[in-house]
This record gives sequence, structure tokens and C-alpha cells, in this order.
Amino acid sequence: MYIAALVKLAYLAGALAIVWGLKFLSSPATARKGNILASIGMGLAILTAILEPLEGSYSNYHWIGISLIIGTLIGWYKAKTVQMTEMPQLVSLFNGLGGASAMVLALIEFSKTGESTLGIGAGVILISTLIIGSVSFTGSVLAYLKLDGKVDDKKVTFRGHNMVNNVFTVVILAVSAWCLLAGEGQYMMFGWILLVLSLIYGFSFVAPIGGADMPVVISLLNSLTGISAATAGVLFDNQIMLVGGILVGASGTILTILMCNAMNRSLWNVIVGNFGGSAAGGQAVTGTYKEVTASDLAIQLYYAQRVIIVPGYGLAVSQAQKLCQELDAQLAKNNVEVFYAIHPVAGRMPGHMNVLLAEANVSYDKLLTLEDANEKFKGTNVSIIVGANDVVNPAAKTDPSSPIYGMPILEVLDSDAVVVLKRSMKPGYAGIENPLFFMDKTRMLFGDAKDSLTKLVQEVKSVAG
Amino acid sequence: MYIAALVKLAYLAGALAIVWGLKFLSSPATARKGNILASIGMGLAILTAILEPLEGSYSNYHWIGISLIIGTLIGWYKAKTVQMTEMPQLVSLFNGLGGASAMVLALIEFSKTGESTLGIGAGVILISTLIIGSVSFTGSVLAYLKLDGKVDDKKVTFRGHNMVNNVFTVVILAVSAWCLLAGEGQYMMFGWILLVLSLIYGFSFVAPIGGADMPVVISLLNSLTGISAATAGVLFDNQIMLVGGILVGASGTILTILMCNAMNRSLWNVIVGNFGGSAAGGQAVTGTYKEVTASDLAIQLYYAQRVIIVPGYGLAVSQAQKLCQELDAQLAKNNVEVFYAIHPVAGRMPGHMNVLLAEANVSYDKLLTLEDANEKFKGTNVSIIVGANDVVNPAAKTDPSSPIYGMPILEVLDSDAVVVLKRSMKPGYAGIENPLFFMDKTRMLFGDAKDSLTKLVQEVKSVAG
Amino acid sequence: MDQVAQFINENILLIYLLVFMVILGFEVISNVPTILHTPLMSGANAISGIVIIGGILLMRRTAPDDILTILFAAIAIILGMTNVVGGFAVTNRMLSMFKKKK
Amino acid sequence: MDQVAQFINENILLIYLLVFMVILGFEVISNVPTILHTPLMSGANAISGIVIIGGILLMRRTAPDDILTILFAAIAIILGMTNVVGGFAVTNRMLSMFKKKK
Amino acid sequence: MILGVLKELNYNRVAIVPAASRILNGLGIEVRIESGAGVKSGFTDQMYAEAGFTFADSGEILSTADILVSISPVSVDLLQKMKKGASVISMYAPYQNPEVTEPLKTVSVNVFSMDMIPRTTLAQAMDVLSSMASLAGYKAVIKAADHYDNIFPMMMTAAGTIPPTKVMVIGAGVAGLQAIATAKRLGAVVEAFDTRLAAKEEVQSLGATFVEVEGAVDDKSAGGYAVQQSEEYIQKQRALVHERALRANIIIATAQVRGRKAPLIVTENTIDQMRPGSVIVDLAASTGGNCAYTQNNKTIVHNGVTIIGNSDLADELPNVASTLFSNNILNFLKMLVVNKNVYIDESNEIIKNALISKA
Amino acid sequence: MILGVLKELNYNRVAIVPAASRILNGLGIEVRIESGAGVKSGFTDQMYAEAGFTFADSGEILSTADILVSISPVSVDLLQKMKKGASVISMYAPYQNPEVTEPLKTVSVNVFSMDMIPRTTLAQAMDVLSSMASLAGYKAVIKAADHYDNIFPMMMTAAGTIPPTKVMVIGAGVAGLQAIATAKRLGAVVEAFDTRLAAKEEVQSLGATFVEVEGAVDDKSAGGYAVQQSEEYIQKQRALVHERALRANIIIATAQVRGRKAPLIVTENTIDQMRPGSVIVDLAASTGGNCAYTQNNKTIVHNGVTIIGNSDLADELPNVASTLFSNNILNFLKMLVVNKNVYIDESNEIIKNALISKA
Ligand SMILES: NC(=O)c1ccc[n+]([C@@H]2O[C@H](COP(=O)([O-])OP(=O)(O)OC[C@H]3O[C@@H](n4cnc5c(N)ncnc54)[C@H](OP(=O)(O)O)[C@@H]3O)[C@@H](O)[C@H]2O)c1
Ligand SMILES: NC(=O)c1ccc[n+]([C@@H]2O[C@H](COP(=O)([O-])OP(=O)(O)OC[C@H]3O[C@@H](n4cnc5c(N)ncnc54)[C@H](OP(=O)(O)O)[C@@H]3O)[C@@H](O)[C@H]2O)c1
Ligand SMILES: NC(=O)c1ccc[n+]([C@@H]2O[C@H](COP(=O)([O-])OP(=O)(O)OC[C@H]3O[C@@H](n4cnc5c(N)ncnc54)[C@H](O)[C@@H]3O)[C@@H](O)[C@H]2O)c1
Ligand SMILES: NC(=O)c1ccc[n+]([C@@H]2O[C@H](COP(=O)([O-])OP(=O)(O)OC[C@H]3O[C@@H](n4cnc5c(N)ncnc54)[C@H](O)[C@@H]3O)[C@@H](O)[C@H]2O)c1
Repeated sequence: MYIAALVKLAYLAGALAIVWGLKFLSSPATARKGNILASIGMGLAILTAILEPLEGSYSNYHWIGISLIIGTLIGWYKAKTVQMTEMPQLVSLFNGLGGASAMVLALIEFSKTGESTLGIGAGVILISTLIIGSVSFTGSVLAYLKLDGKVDDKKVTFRGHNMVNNVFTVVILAVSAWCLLAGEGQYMMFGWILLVLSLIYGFSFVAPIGGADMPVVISLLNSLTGISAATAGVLFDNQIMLVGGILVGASGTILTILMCNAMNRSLWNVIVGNFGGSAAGGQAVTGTYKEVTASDLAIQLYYAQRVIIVPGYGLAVSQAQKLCQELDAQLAKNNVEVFYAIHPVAGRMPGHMNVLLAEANVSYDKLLTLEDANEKFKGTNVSIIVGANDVVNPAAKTDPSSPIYGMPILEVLDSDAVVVLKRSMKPGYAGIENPLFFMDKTRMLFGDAKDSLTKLVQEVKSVAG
Repeated sequence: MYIAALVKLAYLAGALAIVWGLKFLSSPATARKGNILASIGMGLAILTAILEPLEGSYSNYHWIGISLIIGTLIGWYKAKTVQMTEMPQLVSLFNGLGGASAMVLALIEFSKTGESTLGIGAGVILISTLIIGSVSFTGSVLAYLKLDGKVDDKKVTFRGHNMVNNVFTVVILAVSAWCLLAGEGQYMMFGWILLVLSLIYGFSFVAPIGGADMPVVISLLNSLTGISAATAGVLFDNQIMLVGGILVGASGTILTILMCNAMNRSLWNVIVGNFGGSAAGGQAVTGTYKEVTASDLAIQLYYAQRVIIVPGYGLAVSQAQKLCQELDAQLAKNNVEVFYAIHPVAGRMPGHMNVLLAEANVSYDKLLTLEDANEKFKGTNVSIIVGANDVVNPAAKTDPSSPIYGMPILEVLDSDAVVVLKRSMKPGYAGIENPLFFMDKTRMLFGDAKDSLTKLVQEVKSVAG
Repeated sequence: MDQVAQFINENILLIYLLVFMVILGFEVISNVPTILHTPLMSGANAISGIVIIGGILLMRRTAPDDILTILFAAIAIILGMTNVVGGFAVTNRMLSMFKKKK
Repeated sequence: MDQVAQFINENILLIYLLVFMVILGFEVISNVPTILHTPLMSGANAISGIVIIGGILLMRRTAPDDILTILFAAIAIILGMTNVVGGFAVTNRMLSMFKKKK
Repeated sequence: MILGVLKELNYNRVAIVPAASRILNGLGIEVRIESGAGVKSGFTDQMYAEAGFTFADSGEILSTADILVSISPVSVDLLQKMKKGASVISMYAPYQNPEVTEPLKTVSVNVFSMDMIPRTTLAQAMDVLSSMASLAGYKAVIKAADHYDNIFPMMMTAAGTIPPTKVMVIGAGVAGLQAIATAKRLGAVVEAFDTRLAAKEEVQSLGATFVEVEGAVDDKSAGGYAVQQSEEYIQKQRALVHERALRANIIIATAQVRGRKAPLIVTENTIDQMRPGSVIVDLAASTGGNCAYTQNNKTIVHNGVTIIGNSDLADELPNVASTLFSNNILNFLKMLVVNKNVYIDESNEIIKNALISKA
Repeated sequence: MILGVLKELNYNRVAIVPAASRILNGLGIEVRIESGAGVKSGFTDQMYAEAGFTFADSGEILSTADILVSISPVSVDLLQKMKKGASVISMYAPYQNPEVTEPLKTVSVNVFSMDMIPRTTLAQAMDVLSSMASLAGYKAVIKAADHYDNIFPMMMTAAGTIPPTKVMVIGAGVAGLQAIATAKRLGAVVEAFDTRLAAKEEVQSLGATFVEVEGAVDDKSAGGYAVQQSEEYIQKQRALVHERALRANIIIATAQVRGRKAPLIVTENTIDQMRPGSVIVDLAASTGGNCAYTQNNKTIVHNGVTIIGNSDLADELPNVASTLFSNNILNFLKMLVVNKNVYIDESNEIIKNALISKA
């Protein structure tokens, strides 16, 4: 009795650790701690599951040990070797595995029901675990393939795809109902049918969704996996699976919605799918550019050593000088060195940038001349180009046919990363294309500079917590 | 069976409404909705409790009806007639009633145990309900009396009071343990002893705490009442009491801590008590002044029609001109009309305020001359005096012996409320006391103007949500 | 000790519920702006009047001739109801400050 | 319908737990800044690997000669464990960006 | 009751502007003014006529006026032409020139000197020294900017970076503070010196740097005015000013000690070493100047350094200066005139101080 | 290779400043300069000597220089004294005065006119028009402020409230924009007129108000310059300017149309009705002026309104103007001088445009 109580409390402790871990994960200052806490909770749960006294249990510990070791090795290795940029697809893959695990468990339970009758409660839960786990499995795998560029959006969709998905939904529900109400003795068969249908459906569900929307889809599938874990928890009468699963299911749903909001789209709009997506990156005459969100930029800035702001005419047009100064003040709180690189011809009159920055009370010490700035870009983590264009056009150095060939420019490419704040891909005063925008190091943040900076300042404040 | 399930679901719905209500209550935009939602949940719960089929129940509906009506009438009447300024004490009183209600219930249960043995679980719960309910009752009543000025802090405390309280705690715990372990057959007696002890303890617990700290104490007692409701819920095997009570207990605790944080003190520090408290108001040569918190001021400002800022030399000293402008911009979002009343001799040189406000890019249209301002104060909801002093000194109008008698001043007292931002009660340039600070309409917000305005801007942003 | 272990084993769901309700209580409140401290306290106070349910159930379970218990139960209901109604009404008045005047 | 009502009556605490866990799940996340969306998703993903507990319990309940089930359970454990370990490790790597460089 | 306004011979300003008519009417005062009195400050006879003023020649004005207002002191000769018991409001500066008061005793008019009004909060509306000093501080910077061979703000241009001009302000009284504000507005980097304790905070309240010289004597009883400093202090100050002056290109000097010669703070040696093209505006010129080489009411160029010695720069903003002066006088009259009569209430601090000779 | 610098007879500026030595040395250029050439702009002979320049009289400079630099156009007589194939860099303004080019054909030197450099991004570092116009815009406001009988910023004082001065800027090119920025800094309320489409956004980017006159003609092919407007447009513009001018007290006029007479925008009627004390600075004076009454290079007072007709205000900031001019020349030389020789690359847009007469 004592041991049983102890086991229950251990699971409870694990569940608590997971809940607090998740909570900590949602604030920048505590996120790392949260991750560790959650993993400790998980470890405790696994340990308890291995050690808890079970009636009529067998000593399959070698199997368990080997499986755990294999899983650990694969997971660890993949996580350590993955490229920073490829993390999202890996998360998707992992998520698929979790779904598959739930699916396998459900399948076994199906096989065990044999001739006995399934109650409504147990039946619904068993069937849900199977369906949700399977959908999450194939859906995640396809998301992984899409993100990894191994599958082309166009190739896996066809006209009326959404229609087909709707039909699928109806069919799966119908089969489930049939199984529940009249499946007696044939449960295993229904299990196989549902498995196949769900696997296909998972694939088909993700197929029409554009590559750019994958993070949202992964989050959605993740919450599905959570729900399947929870239903499996009911199946095994295990509260920590229930609690952990429900928690992931609920928070995953909210997270999905928040992600959609951040993209200014509705979840519905994402799922029904704009083929190919539009938010990923655009195509311009001379190449592809990449965008960055204000929030990602905010982290980069806040944890930088040195940031150089390159103001241009766009800053003046949007009258965002005060926000520049505010960004600067926020970053100073984390000891980020901030400078302003003033190109001699920036703006539309000599000293235009000086007038603006003086108005915003930027100290004269922070203003760098072209020469000083070009020495400082090396070792600068991020250069933020606020409404400048011609003055950072590398064509002036590299393209002898350019009308500005030979003009000294601000060599922002010497810094680790370049972010350009402007409204569009339109050229500046000189009317010439700017290859900088298409460089690997460069990210675009579109919008009126005032709006972008307002957002950025907000995000930096939220990083600072 | 159906009805039983329905009843359970009705309670669940009530609990949900209460939880969501509480959640909504914690954000300014939804607070009113939250209050209504929670009250609906409560109504649903009461209705369910009245209607649910109970085995072996009696038809005491007339009693129930009468009691409910009496309670409703008293509560409603008190709530509608109370002065805005007396609300905190009323809340405290109400809270005491809730505690008393739990106390009464526990007492009856005690009386019912009769000869039977109390299990540990049930025993702990029963005793807790009694103790907590009683403490909350007398504690709240004393808090009410203190806030209402009916009891003088000094009169109810003595040296070593905290020591006595500690002894009380130990005694109560000891008696409880005794009752649990060896109370068989004598429960009722223990009940009475515990009742008396708890009632005295509640009183004694609150006695040494200063009047200014009462809101914290009320919040603490409120969470106690919540806990007693929850334990009573276990007693009655009623989940909504459990859920609602726990919720209040937990959130009340957090709220208490947040309130302490907002006062820059620890809960411990509050409870051990600085006799008489220091935060309530100070005594100066000529009278008593009242303080306001940045958060309360923020609400007043945000929901005002017109606000006039009166800048003075202190604004210049703290170089807070930009924050003034930011406050103004934030208020503009709620269509508050903001003006700046510039007294001709404000600051230390002619046009000092103009220089400052121009630097902060305040539009010339918002600047009022003395004459215009004095016309506009009537109908102004709040005048904020930022580091000005002599220029708003009503002695210039009322006190012929004052060295500035006859000087035209900004007649801020014509506005509905006056808030003064300065660091201390020290006089300004002319070196004379300012009776304005001691007026009924005036509230002080102490601190460097830059700090105060920073806080204020933040709070206004949080009101705006 | 035995009793404790037994209690845990028998009421594990209840314990889960309690624990997570506590966390939920913390969470729901933790971001409240200072301006809402007082109204929130007042609202929570009204909710703590939920103890009235106990009064009602007690009353319904008491034999009409057990006048003493009836009386006590009536007191419990009156006190609780005052807390509930007064609490919500006062909270509502406090919150009416948040309305934009026309 | 009968079964549903029965389920409710028998499992009311479980239902409370479920419902409030869902709310707690919402609450815990609802203030997450956009910058944490991806790490949070990754962390939640690792937690969803909790399904591994099912695999372990299944394995322990399966007779050693029921090779098929053992195999399936092993697969379930491996998949789950990969999810858990990989998930936490990746999350940790993502979050290492948040450390201040010296 | 008749108020007489003479045409100023030494100034561009005029003591009463047309806009004053409304309040004067309210006080029951009728104004006689010399034709053309306002022309140099932008107020034509037409404007005066429209405001209801009447014109008269100076003789008539003198003989009929109950109150005579003039910016420059009215000579005793003229005063003698006035009615007995009439009043004169002007600027005699008896504190600087104690000799002026003696002859006034010989005439039977009440003489008020606006510069004697105490520098208190209550009196500020009549404080001519403040209103004129404030304008002078502004004008000093504008004049310096105009004489300077470079620009004030920093500019980073295709033809090179122009560093911001450094401006040094000596004496942070009313004029000094206004000079600081104006120079900062134009984009200069400003630092300031003063001896009064309160000045440090005041300078900083305008966003400029205060340079502290240790050992200053500050006398609270001096009514806000600075007091004489020790020789040692002055030496220390000169050394520090020297060091800073070589980096600055503009000096605005306003340091005064009431009733004494202005302290000499910028020495020959300092000026000799400044870059040609630098500009010094010495607002203390009339009391001897804070700078070597300063010549009162003259602009000279020494070694390429322009030194503007003019204490009365407000007079170069005649329009606004006249308006403010006129308002100061009005505020004084509002106190002085009771029921259409001059009422000399000697219990009134302001009137008592301003009255330098009684009829 | 020898660079000759003459002392400017008509200007305060000097074409090359001592600081140029480092870069000139780098190009292998040795400088001969007339003694005292920099004195009016704050550069003493000593400074030049320290920078390694050598002094020579004008005759020697002319006869030995490979490149001659001068701000004012060098007369044909002098050019004839130069070496064959030598180069002259100056400001001939052939676009305004087409007659200057003919006589240049008679001498066998290459003549570069800096004002002919295209107004492109690439050329901005050599764009003398820009650097001088920018200074002129600043100085125009400072001069206006100094001549004005009132102050720019709003001030609410014990002696009354002084409303902010309204400044009207006509033509928002380089000079106009700088004038806007400077006036705003001083606290004035600024509004501006222009005909170019881009000007509206540019004006607003400085926080000033743009006053739109409908029906402007904007020609993209004019290289950024404004083009001639219809008579109807000019009428409309005058009417609007009239209306606004009566509320403004300062007008800074900079409107130019390249190669043509400046448009007359502020009429007699308008000026006659302005308040005495108002100030007009007409930077377009040399091409006829935007204002009636403007006299080139003269400051007149008409009806109390001061009209400053000076297109070359940069010359009144000789120190900074010389520095910028010198830098512009340096940047031009960096392009022109290849291996210590002048290399006239006619495929180079800038050189092609600047070269107005080939040896
Ligand atoms: N300094 C001078 O004296 C002077 C005088 C005349 C001309 N110029 C010329 O002007 C140019 C100056 O270079 P620059 O880099 O400063 O400017 P630029 O090359 O003209 O580029 C300005 C950029 O700002 C962006 N922008 C405009 N409004 C914006 C807004 N509200 N928010 C965000 N972005 C905005 C525009 O892109 P989107 O439209 O996509 O937003 C544009 O590409 C040079 O070519 C120079 O030669 C200079
Ligand atoms: N305008 C002029 O030309 C001129 C010239 C000289 C003198 N004066 C005189 O100066 C006075 C001006 O009146 P006023 O109302 O503007 O100023 P004031 O009467 O001098 O009062 C200024 C107030 O600001 C507070 N303060 C100072 N630093 C602060 C900070 N960092 N944060 C918050 N508060 C701060 C001070 O109180 P705490 O210390 O408690 O914070 C002080 O009471 C008049 O008496 C006027 O006659 C004017
Ligand atoms: N109450 C009012 O409303 C009011 C109005 C105007 C002025 N005031 C006060 O009157 C006083 C006099 O002002 P003012 O402008 O007429 O002064 P001022 O003209 O007499 O002197 C100008 C400044 O020079 C300074 N100074 C003197 N010797 C110096 C030295 N050796 N080095 C550096 N600085 C030196 C003085 O301290 C003063 O600040 C000030 O305290 C001012 O605040 C009060
Ligand atoms: N590429 C560069 O780096 C660079 C550098 C400097 C100037 N520029 C451009 O060169 C062009 C010319 O500048 P500028 O300052 O030499 O011009 P300018 O001196 O020729 O003319 C001054 C201004 O007057 C305006 N104007 C003409 N007629 C007018 C009328 N009737 N009413 C009102 N305004 C009138 C013009 O549009 C111009 O803005 C501008 O487009 C400028 O942006 C480019």
C-alpha cells in the first residue's frame, strides 16, 4: 500500500515537473530551466513506470533497456548533429515518431480485445488513440519531407484535394461508429482498416498545406500527438500520460492559434491551404530573398555583442528616429553596443541623418562616419538597415557596370548578419537593384520602418522579460 | 442516472464559469465580463444545489428561500450604498461573513459526529474548516473595523504581540492533534474549544498589522476563506465548492504576494507588522496628505475625458520631458484630450518649459497659456503636476501673508482631481509651503519625476491592455 | 501513516485535481496588473462565498424539527449569500470605473 | 446515452481533471512571446513522448513468448524514447541561443 | 490719468506697444506718445492710432503726464518740466551707478527704477532684467552663429564630416540659460560655468554639461545674485576656462556680480590662443566684461577672434523686446495704479524697492 | 605634379585647405599656394606651411601648375599664362552663362567646371553645388534670425507669450531642406513649397508642412532639377504664397530652374503687405531672385522688410565652406589623376560633363 501510494506520488511529481517545465518554457528568462525541469519529470515518469510493482508482470527488462538505449541514441545523435536551420523538420520527425508510438500501442490493444465487447468509453478512447496517432505519424513525416525540401508541394496535391479530405473525414468517422456499434468479434479487422485510412488521411491532410505554413502544421500535429498520448493514458489507466498528454494537447492547440495570429492568418486559412504558401520568401528579378520576423530578430539583437544601425532616407520618411533611439536604449539594457553608421549621402540633404538623430537625442558619440563604421562592421553581430538602400549597395564595389560603381559604401556584409527594414523590394534614389537583399547573410523585414521598429522594440522588451 | 449526470455537469459548468470569470477578472478589458460570468457560475451552482435530487432530503425550501432573500437584500443594499472610498472595508466584512458561514457549517458537522470516530482525512478536513473559517471571520471583522477607522491600531496591540500569536498557533495545533488522536466521543467539546481559540486568534493575528497594510491582509484572509470553502467542499463531497474554494485559495495567495511586491515589501514583513504602518499617509507641518499609486492613477487617466499636465522645474531636473510626451501619446489612444498648462514663471528661465517640450516634440497646439489653462481646468478630470510647485500654490490667492500673494497661479483645484509628482514635501524656489498638497482633491505620487512617469506610462499601457 | 497512504491510493484523482487547481489558480492570476488588485480581490472574495452551497445542502438534509441545525444552516446561508451577492455587486461597482464615460 | 451518463457519474473527478488540465494548458501558454514559439513547440513535442510510458507498461505486461507484441512494444518504446530524448535535446540547443555570449 | 511715452533716442525699442491699450484703458489710463516712437521696433504710428493712443510732442508729454515711461533714464532737465508729484518709470540702474540718485532728489517727481524690483517669484511679471536677459541670451547665440565661420550642428556629408561646435557659456543666469538652450537647439555641444550652487542643476536641466570649479562662495542672502569670489577661485576658474576655451569655438559670457565690476574670466592669453574664426559674445561688457579685449558696445576682431561687447542685445530684437518691456510695465502699473491714481504703498516690497526717489 | 591654388579675390573662401595635404601627397601632388590665401577662412600661412604646402606668387603658380584650382573662374588672360595642356578646375557656370565657354576655346588648357558635375549619387562627393547649397541653407536661417526683430521659438514667459515664428521656405532643394531643418531646430513652424513631386516626401521627412500647389510639371529627365512651370501655375502659386506670407515673418527663397531665370514667386504686393520687421532671404538672387525688390548681393530694407539678396551665403561660412570645397576637389582629383597625370577619360560621365573646354 505504501509503495502503491509512493508510485502515485512519483507520477504526480513527474506530472508537476512537466507542467512547471512547460510553464517555464513559455518565458525567455526561464525557458532553459523549463526544458530541463520537464525532462527531469519525464525521466522520473519513465523510471517509475519501470520500477512500479505490477501485478502479473514479466521481467522483460532487457527488452525495455535495449529499446530505451536505442531510442536514446537515435534521438541524441540526431539532435546533436542537426543543423540549426534544420531543426524544425527534425521536430516534425520526432513528433511523427511519438504519434507512431501511440499508434502501435493502440494497435496492440486492438489485437488484445479479441472476442470481448468494447464499452463505449473504452472503445472511443481506443479508436481515437489509433486514429490520432496514425494521422499525427504520417502527417508529421510529410511535413518533415516538405520542410526538408524532399517533396515539392505541387507534386502531392491535386484539384479538389480539400474535397477529398472532407470525404476521408466522413468515412473514418463512419467506420469508427460502425466498429463501436457493431464491431464485436471483428475488432482487429476494423483496427487494420482504420489504421490504413488514418495513415493515408494524415498524409493527405498535410499535402495541400504550403511549406511556409509547416511550423503551424507541426504544432497542430504535435497537439494531436499529445491527445493520443492522453487517450493512451486512459487506456493504461496512467495519470501522468493523461496529464502530460492533455497538457500538450491543450497548449499545442493554443500555440497553433498563436502562431497563426503571429502570421496574421486564421488556422482555417492555413489548413484549407494556399498552395505553395506566400510567406516563405519571394522571387525577384535577380534572386530569392529571405524574410525574418520581428521576434526572431529581437532575440538576435538582444543577445548580440554589437549592433550597428544604418539609417537611410526611409527612416526620415517614416519619421521613426525616436523608435531607433528606443531600440538602442532597450538593447543597452543587455549591454549591447549600439552604433549608427552614417553614410555621407544618406537621406536627401547633407546631414539629413544628423538632423533626425539629433532630434531623437542620439548622442554624438554613437555616430560613426563611413570610415569608422567600415572598420567596426567586422565583429558586429547584426547590422540593421533602416530605410537605406543605395548607400549599402555592394554593386558599388563589385559591379563595374553599375552607375554607382566606385562610390564608397557601408560594408554591412562584413557583419555576421544583415537585416533590411523597408517596405518593398523597390530601389532607392539611384533607381538601381540592390544585390545585398538577395545575399545569404541578409534578411528582409518588410513594412513601414516605424511599424517594424515599433514591433521590434516590443519584441525586444518581451525578450528582456 | 441521467439526472445525476446532469447535476454533475451543471456543477462542472458552474465551476468552469467561475474559473473563466476569475481569469477574465485579471485583465482590465474583460474584468466586468469576468465578474458577471463568475456570478452566473455561482448562480448556476446555487440553483443546482437547490434542485439536485438528494436522498432523504427534506423540504426546507421556505427556510432556504427566506435565507437567500435576506442574504441577497443585505448584500445588495450594502454594496449599492457604500461610498467608493469605503469599498475595501466592505469587502473585508463580506469576506468575514463567508468565513463565518464556513465556520457555522463546520460547527454543525462537529455536532453531528456525536459518538462516531473521525477518520484522519475527514478529521483534518473538518477541523481545518472550523479553524480557518473562524480565523477568517474575526480577522476580517477586525480588518474592517481598522479600515473604517473604528479601531485604533495602537489600542489593540501590546508589546510581544507577535510572540503571543506564535503561542496561539502552537496551542491550536496541539488541541487539533489531540482532538484527532484522542477526541473520540468528545468531539463537540473540542469543537467549542477550537472555535473559541480560533476566533480569538483571528482577531489577534490581524491586530498588530498596520492600517495601511489592510488590503494585503484582506487578500490573505480571503484566500483563507477560499480554503475553508474547499475543505467544506470535501466535507460535503461537492466538487464545485472544492474547485471554487481551491481556486480562491490559490489565486488569493498569489494576489497577496503580488500586492506585497507592489508595495515593495515581503508578506512576512507585512504580517510581523510595522505597527501603525508607514505607507498610508504622512504627517507634515500643516496637515495630512494622501498618496496615490501609479496604477490607480493610470486608470483615472486612461478613462478621463481631459487631462492637463502642469510641468515645472522638476520636469526639467529629471529630464522626463519625453516621458510626458509618451504618456500623452498613450492617453490619446483612448481619446483623452491632453494639454500642457505652462505657467509663465515655471522653470528657471523664461520659456524653460517650451524648450523642454519642444525637445520632446510636443505640438505647440497642446500648450496652454496661464489664462487659457485656467479656463480649461473646469471640466478637466485630472491635473498632473510634474515637478511644479510655486506656480500652483493656492496661497498666492488665499493667503495675503504669503510672499507670492497676488501672483496669478494655475488653478488646478478647479479640476476634479489633482496629482502631484515630486520627490518629497520640500518647497520649491520660493521656499514656501504649498497648501495644495494637503487638499482633499490632491494626491501625491512621490519619486523622481522620470521614475514616476516611467511607471505611469507602463501602467497606462497595461490598462490599455 | 497507513491512513495517509490509503487516502492517497483511494483519492489520487482528487489529489491531482487539487494540485492542478492550485497551479491553475496561480496561473490565472499571475499576470494581473496592479490596477486590478482590489477588484480582483473583491471578485475572489465573492467566489469564496461558494461555501453557501454547503449551507443549502445542509439545510436540505436537516429534518424540519431539528430547529437548532435549521437555524444554524439558515445563518450559514444568509452569511454566505450576503458574501456572494454583496461581493459581486461591489466588484461590479469598482469595475464600473473602467467604463469610458460618454 | 446510458453509457455516457454512467461514464459521467463514475468518472466525474476524471472529467474535472481533464477539463481543468485543458484550461491549465491554455493558461500556461497563452502569454508566450512569439520568439519562443518554436522552442516551445519543440519542448511540447518532447513531452508528448510521454506515450512511452504506455510502451513500457505494455512491455512489462506482455508474456516473454508473445514475440509479436514484444516487438511492437519495443518499437513503441524506441519511437517514444527517440521523441523524448531527441525532443528535449533539440529544444535545449534552440534555447542555447538565449545565452549571453561572453 | 495720462501716461506719457517718449521716443527712445538710444534704443530701438519703445516702452509701450499698441497692444497695451486694452489693459491701460481698463486702468483708466490715457496714453500720449511721440510720433514715430515705435517705428524701429515694427510698430507704426498707424498701429498706435488704431489702438487709441494720441500723439503729442515731447514737451507736451512731459508737461501733461501723470506717469512717464521711458527705457533710458530721463534726465533731470526733462524731469523738471514735469508736473509736481508725477511719476517716472524707467531704468536708472542705481545699483551700478549710485551717482544717479543724488540729482533726482532735486526734482519733485517719484522715480521708479524697474531694475530695482526684487528677483522674487511674485515680481517676475515685472522683472525687466529677466525678460531682457532672456532675449539677450537667445540673441547672443544667434549673433555668435552669424559671426562664426562654421556651422553649429554636426553633419556627416559626402564632402566630409563637420564636427559639432563646442559652445562655452560662462554664467548660467537668465541670459546664460537661454543661451544654453538656444545653442543646444542649434546642435552645439554646450558646457557652462557658474559659481552659484543652484546653477549646476539648472544647467543640467537643459541637457548641458556643468563644469565645476571647486571652492565657490554662494551667499543665499544675496537674493539669488552671485557674490564676489576669492582671488584663488578666480585663478582656478581661469585655468579651467582656458583649457576648455581652446577646444570651444564660441564663448557666451554673462557672468555678473551685482553692484561690482564683472569678473574677468577669459584672459588675453586664452583669447590669443583660440582658433581664428572663433566668436566671443560678452554680455557683461557694460560692467567691464568677462573677457579681456572686450570693448563695450563694440564688435572687434582680435587675431581672427570676433569679440562682441554688447550687454544690451535685447535691443537688437526690438519688436519682441518692446512687447515684453511693455508687458512688464503694465504689470507694474496694475499694482501701482489704484483707482486711477498712483498709490505708493511702501509696505509693498516691490514698490518700495523700485522707488529710488520720492517726490 | 604641381597643383596651384590662387588667393580668391571675390571670396572669403580658399579652394584647398591645409588638411588636404595627406591625400594630395598620396596622389603625388605638390601644392603651390599664394601667401594669405586662407586667412579669411581661418587658415593661416603657418597652418599651410605645417601641412607642407609651399608658397609662391600668382605668376609663378600660373606658370608652373599642372592643375590650377580656383573657386572664382580664372580669366582667359591668366589662363594664357599657363602651361600648355595644363588643367584648370573652377566654377564657370556655363549653364547659366553660356557665353563664358567661347573664349575658353582660345586657350590650350583643359577647363573643368565643378558645377557641371551631374547630380548623381556617385558624383555627390564632388558635388560642390550640394555642399555649398547646404551651407547656404543653414546660413540663410541664421542670417534671417539675426536680422529679424523677434525670436524663433515659442516662449511662454511672465512678460507674455511669444508665439513661434512662421518660416516659409520656397524651393525644397538642398538649400531649402537645410533651411527647413535649421529653422525647425530653432523652434519655428515651417512650411515649404516646391514643384518637384519628390519634394513633398522630402519636406515631410524633416517634419515640416508641405504646401501643395496643384498642376506642377515634373520632368524626370531633368536630372533631378525643376523645370519651367506654366504661367497659370505660377499665378496659383503666387496667390497661395501671398496668403501664407502674410502670416509668416521669414521667407527663405531658393527656387531655381536650371539655365533659366529664377521664377518670381513673392510679388511686390505680397512684400508690401508683410509686417515691418519681416525678413526675406533670397538665395536665388543671382539668377534674378524669387522675390520682387531683391537686389543681387545687397541687403535692402523695403517698408521695414529686410530683403537679403545673396546667393552665395556659403561664403559667409568661409571656414567650413573651404573645407567642404577642398574635399570636393580632392574627390574629383582622386578620379582625375591617374599615376600622377591628369587622365581625361571621356567615357566617364562625371569627367565628360565637367570638362567644358578641352586643350
Ligand atoms: N544626402 C544627400 O545630400 C542627397 C541628396 C539627394 C539625393 N541623395 C541620394 O539619396 C540616396 C540616399 O541613400 P539612402 O540609402 O539613404 O536612401 P535610398 O537609397 O533612397 O533608399 C531609401 C529606401 O528607404 C525605403 N523607404 C522609404 N520609405 C520608407 C518607409 N516609410 N519605411 C521603410 N522604408 C522606407 C525605400 O524602400 P521601399 O520603398 O521599399 O520602402 C528605399 O529603398 C543616395 O542615392 C543619394 O545619392 C542624397
Ligand atoms: N521662469 C523663470 O524665469 C524663473 C527664473 C528663476 C526662478 N524662477 C522661479 O522658479 C519657480 C518655478 O516654479 P516651478 O513650479 O516650476 O518650480 P518650483 O516651485 O521650484 O518647484 C519645483 C519642484 O520640483 C520638484 N522636483 C525637483 N526635482 C525633481 C525631480 N527630479 N523629480 C520630481 N520632482 C522634482 C521639487 O520638489 P521635490 O524636491 O520634493 O522633488 C520642487 O518642489 C518660481 O518660483 C519662479 O519664480 C523662475
Ligand atoms: N524669482 C524669479 O522669478 C527670478 C527671475 C529671474 C531671475 N531670478 C534669479 O535671479 C538671479 C540672478 O539672475 P541674473 O541672470 O540676473 O544674474 P546676473 O546677470 O547677475 O549674473 C549672471 C550669472 O553669472 C554668474 N556668475 C557671477 N560670477 C561668476 C563667476 N565668477 N563665474 C561664473 N559665473 C558667475 C551668476 O551666478 C549668474 O548666474 C538668479 O539666481 C536667478 O535665478 C529669479
Ligand atoms: N544624387 C545626389 O546625391 C544629389 C545631391 C544633391 C542634389 N541632388 C538633387 O538635385 C536636384 C537639384 O537640387 P538643387 O538644390 O541644386 O536644386 P536647385 O537649386 O536647382 O533648385 C532649388 C529648388 O527649387 C525648386 N523650384 C524650382 N522652381 C520652383 C517653383 N516655381 N516653386 C517652388 N520651387 C521651385 C526646385 O524643385 C528645387 O527643389 C534635387 O532633385 C536634388 O535632390 C541630388
